[in-house]
Amino acid sequence: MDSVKDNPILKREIIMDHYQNPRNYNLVDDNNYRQIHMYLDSCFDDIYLQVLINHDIIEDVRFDGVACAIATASTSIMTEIVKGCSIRQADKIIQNYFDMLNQKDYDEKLLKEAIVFDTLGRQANRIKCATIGWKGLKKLIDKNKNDKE
Amino acid sequence: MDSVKDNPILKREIIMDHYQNPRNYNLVDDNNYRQIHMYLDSCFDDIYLQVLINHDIIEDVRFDGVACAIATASTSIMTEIVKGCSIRQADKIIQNYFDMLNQKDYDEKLLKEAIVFDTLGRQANRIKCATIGWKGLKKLIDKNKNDKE
Amino acid sequence: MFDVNKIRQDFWMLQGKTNEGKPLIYLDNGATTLKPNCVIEMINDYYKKFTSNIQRSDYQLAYQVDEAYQKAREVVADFINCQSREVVFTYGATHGLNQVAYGYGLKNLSKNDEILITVAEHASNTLPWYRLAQITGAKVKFIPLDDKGRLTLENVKKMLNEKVKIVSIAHVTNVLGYCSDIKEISKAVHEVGGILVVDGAQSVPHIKTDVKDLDCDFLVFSGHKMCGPTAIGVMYGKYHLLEKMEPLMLGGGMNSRFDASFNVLLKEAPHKFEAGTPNIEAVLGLKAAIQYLQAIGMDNITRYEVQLRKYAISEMKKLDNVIIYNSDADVGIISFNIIDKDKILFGHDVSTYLSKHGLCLRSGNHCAKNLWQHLGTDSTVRCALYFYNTKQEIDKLIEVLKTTTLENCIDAVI
Amino acid sequence: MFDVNKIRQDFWMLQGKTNEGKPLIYLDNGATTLKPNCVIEMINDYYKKFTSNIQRSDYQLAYQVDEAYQKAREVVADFINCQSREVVFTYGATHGLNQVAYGYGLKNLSKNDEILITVAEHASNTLPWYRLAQITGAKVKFIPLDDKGRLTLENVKKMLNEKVKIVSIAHVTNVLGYCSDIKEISKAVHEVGGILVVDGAQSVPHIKTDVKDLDCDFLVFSGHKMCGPTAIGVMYGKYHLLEKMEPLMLGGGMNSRFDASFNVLLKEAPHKFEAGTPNIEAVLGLKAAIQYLQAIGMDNITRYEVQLRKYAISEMKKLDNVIIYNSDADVGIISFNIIDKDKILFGHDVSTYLSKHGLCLRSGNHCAKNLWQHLGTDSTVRCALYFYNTKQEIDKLIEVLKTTTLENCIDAVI
Ligand SMILES: Cc1ncc(COP(=O)(O)O)c(C=O)c1O
Ligand SMILES: Cc1ncc(COP(=O)(O)O)c(C=O)c1O
Repeated sequence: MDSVKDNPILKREIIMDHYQNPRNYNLVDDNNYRQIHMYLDSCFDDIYLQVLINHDIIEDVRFDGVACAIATASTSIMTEIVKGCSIRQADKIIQNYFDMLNQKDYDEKLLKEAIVFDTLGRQANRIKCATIGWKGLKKLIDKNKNDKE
Repeated sequence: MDSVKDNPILKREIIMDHYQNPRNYNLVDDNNYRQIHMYLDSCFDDIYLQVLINHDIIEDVRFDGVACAIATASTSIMTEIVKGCSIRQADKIIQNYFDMLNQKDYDEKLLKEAIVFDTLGRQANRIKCATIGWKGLKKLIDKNKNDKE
Repeated sequence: MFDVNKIRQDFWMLQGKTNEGKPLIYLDNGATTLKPNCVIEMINDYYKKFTSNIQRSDYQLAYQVDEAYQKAREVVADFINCQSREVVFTYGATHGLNQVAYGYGLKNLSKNDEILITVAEHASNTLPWYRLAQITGAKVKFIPLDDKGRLTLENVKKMLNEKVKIVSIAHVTNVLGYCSDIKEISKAVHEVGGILVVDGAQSVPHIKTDVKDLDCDFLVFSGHKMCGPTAIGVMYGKYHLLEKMEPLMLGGGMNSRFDASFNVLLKEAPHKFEAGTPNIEAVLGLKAAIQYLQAIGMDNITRYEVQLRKYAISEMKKLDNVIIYNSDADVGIISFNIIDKDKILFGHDVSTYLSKHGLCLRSGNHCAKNLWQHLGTDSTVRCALYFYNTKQEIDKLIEVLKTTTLENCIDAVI
Repeated sequence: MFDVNKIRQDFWMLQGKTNEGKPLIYLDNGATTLKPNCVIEMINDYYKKFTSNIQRSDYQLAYQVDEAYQKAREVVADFINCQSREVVFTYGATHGLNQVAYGYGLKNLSKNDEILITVAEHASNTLPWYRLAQITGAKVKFIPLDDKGRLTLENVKKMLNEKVKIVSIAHVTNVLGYCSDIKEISKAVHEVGGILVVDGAQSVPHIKTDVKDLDCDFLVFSGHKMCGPTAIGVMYGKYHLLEKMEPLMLGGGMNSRFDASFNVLLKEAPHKFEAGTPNIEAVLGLKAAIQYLQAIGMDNITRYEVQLRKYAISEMKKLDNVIIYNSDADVGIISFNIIDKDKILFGHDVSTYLSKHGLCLRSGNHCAKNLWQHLGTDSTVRCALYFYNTKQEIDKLIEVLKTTTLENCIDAVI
């Protein structure tokens, strides 16, 4: 992904693609999915997130809602990255993503396409948009853990 | 009263005398008197004023309450001045007193001992104290007029 | 004469490079306005030269502040043409509306009574009525807007009946900027025996307001939207109504006496509504703000804003990536969206891009969340003008709007 | 090191001749305090460099203010040792107490429940409870004070029983300056299942306050009494209590969404309590004030004040025309009267005379109107110290008190 990191045009294309054709979009009507509603009063972003976890594996993630380009693209990218991951792995990826936005050290390889947001941390007022879906996933995973304990 | 006007020691003595021995002090229990309660939240002055009006003549004025030296003395002096006056005359005296405090032209002769407050208008924060009794009388007189109409 | 360049010199914020290192083009005047130096100076004076609490004139300093505080009430009264005892200082329009709903509404409404508002009202002119209805059993009903989103006298009349106890509407709405005919509405409301509450948050700063002429029963507004400090507002009320109203808050400064047997004597209105240490600094600041606006002249302000808005609209109409939702509105608010690739760009993305060029515009639902079904969009970008804005600023806005594409919005962030 | 002369340089008001053309000797710190330059500067910065409304980070300016606003909450939380989400910004202690009475009290109290206060409470910690009792049918009862006017744990315990739902008391009372043992009282109140509301208006500015350690359920205080701007205060509440509480005011900024079918989703605490545009300027100013106090050190402040008070008391005791009502109180408040010719001089007359010498002292009942039967006087003159006062100022006070006679009081006016 190094080529992406230094290529703003490619970054923009990836974000636009995910915004215009969000992956794993639309919710399913299935009680096995856990669902959460995430919204930002400060940006009007408003999404619903669903996750299907089986034997600690994230089998499916879906989302829906009204959101800005950054929120939509970052959530769409997230769904692609974590689908199929174990919960532990997902936790690690999420942590890395937050580290990147907070301008700390992070492991690029884990983040795949999410690397397009590597400089977004400098635009502090948009961090909330870039994390809304990711925070939702984190909450769903944590709930899953708690329910099992 | 010219001698008073230019004699601060005499002024002070008059005020002290009225403060320490207020005239027409204590209320009477008589339904022919009209009564009003006057108080200043900003100074804690709190007085009751009574007036007996007969055929447009102020036959009696009385007061009672807790008040500062300026409020007590100015009210006491007022009771002495207006007792026996006609309502029209009292109105004129009251107006003159207010004019004096507001540093406008006024007729000294009408004010008798009240002339001791001739410079109090310069101490603006105490005008309220020096007028509390006078305003009460004005209200009682006005009420009397209205009731008769 | 109205000279915008001279006026701009009165504003510190307009001197430097205050947004993203760019000269500030502040077009968010519906949210709050910039403050002229005289207001800032007044605040400084209070803190540097005569800090003290009010209501007790024991020493000279306190007396000075007390006098200035009372004087401010007279200045407000003169500004909206009422008696000074009809001016209640609040912490803002929101506080004022809650005070009316609590103090007047709880006492006077009961089951089956009706409260009329519109879907264009701000949250602060909606939620207090929802709650009042819930508590009293009264009903909140919405006066329908016309297809442009305007409130017409006809529609008000259609909804009026003797069950209507309160009608509460904005003089100028904060999303669409339409000005309602308060004077006629007030007549109609009074005919059925109701009272009219006017939310003046977006009107008082922009147009001359005469409560006697409008004959409204209550008017609320906020200082910070008219060059004054934050957390100061005014609730005007006809005195006979204020007399019968219950204060929302109780405490020091608003009572004359009380004892341990639960006897309580409140002060008279307006004082009974001002519990606790008030926003002294901001009351003085509001006075300075009003005097500043009066010196420019409210009519001049309105005229200039209307002109500037016309110019902005005509320029924006030349762009084919802009949808305007309120082309023909009355005062300086322009609600719009940008289209790129046949899709409305999300307001927040647009605002970020504009900000990069020094332009401050707010996007979203602007606290009027009931309006959106009506407009057919979830949110808008709002350009809210004030008298210190210029044609040059509009030109800059137009120039940047031309280049507002999804690509550029994304580039602004990454 | 605590160096009062250095500290005094931080205050503009202490530089000039601010009262009656005399150097200001400000001893009315119970009413409001002077503001250090850093607080005034912060306010200036907001108005000159980053004016904008909060809650919408659409452009950089607004984001900056939003961040500063949030940061202020953290600074307050650190100051009183709680979580930042437990910090509700109010317009002052009065607003906070009304919010608790309305938001917690209405929901949780009913007929025959009891609310305990004392006769030493400020109007703002009395009247909201009177009203709550009136509405709910609960009873307000007074915990007796000891013969010095102090609240003792024993007396609290005597009054406690399972009907007691709320105990609301000042940490430090504003007339007598006694400090109550909140920590022990809180234990006792919790044992019977009640909650403890602490009025910190006179304590938080003067002594280190740790809500975790005190274990009170609510704490309110005002910024303007601790070097901050007017119309900003804090209501701390344990989060689980805040969660269940109803806001006193509704409007913009405190809801997440609502619709025309009366569905309303409020934001979570603390935001649901902050309706309307808040006092942004003052929130930032409060932050600066707290940081200023922290830099000096709350413990240093208390120590210095206690010392200065001791000195003042010992000097005042040497005068035989002075009656002191609270010689052994804990913090910087001294309530006294002057005797001349065997009669107590009326406080207002005394204050006017003192003012002529630059001394600012308040007289009256200090909004604690229930206390007077207890003290056997109608009012007192109150000397309320703060950390910027000096021995020299006390010496001047003593010198002037010596000459405070009825004659001189009258001469001061005519
Ligand atoms: C003990 C006490 N409680 C409450 C208050 C009310 O504070 P504010 O007027 O700032 O709301 C005061 C202020 O005088 C006070 O001394
Ligand atoms: C129409 C309208 N009403 C009420 C308000 C609330 O004003 P404040 O937040 O100053 O209380 C606003 C401010 O946004 C408004 O635009």
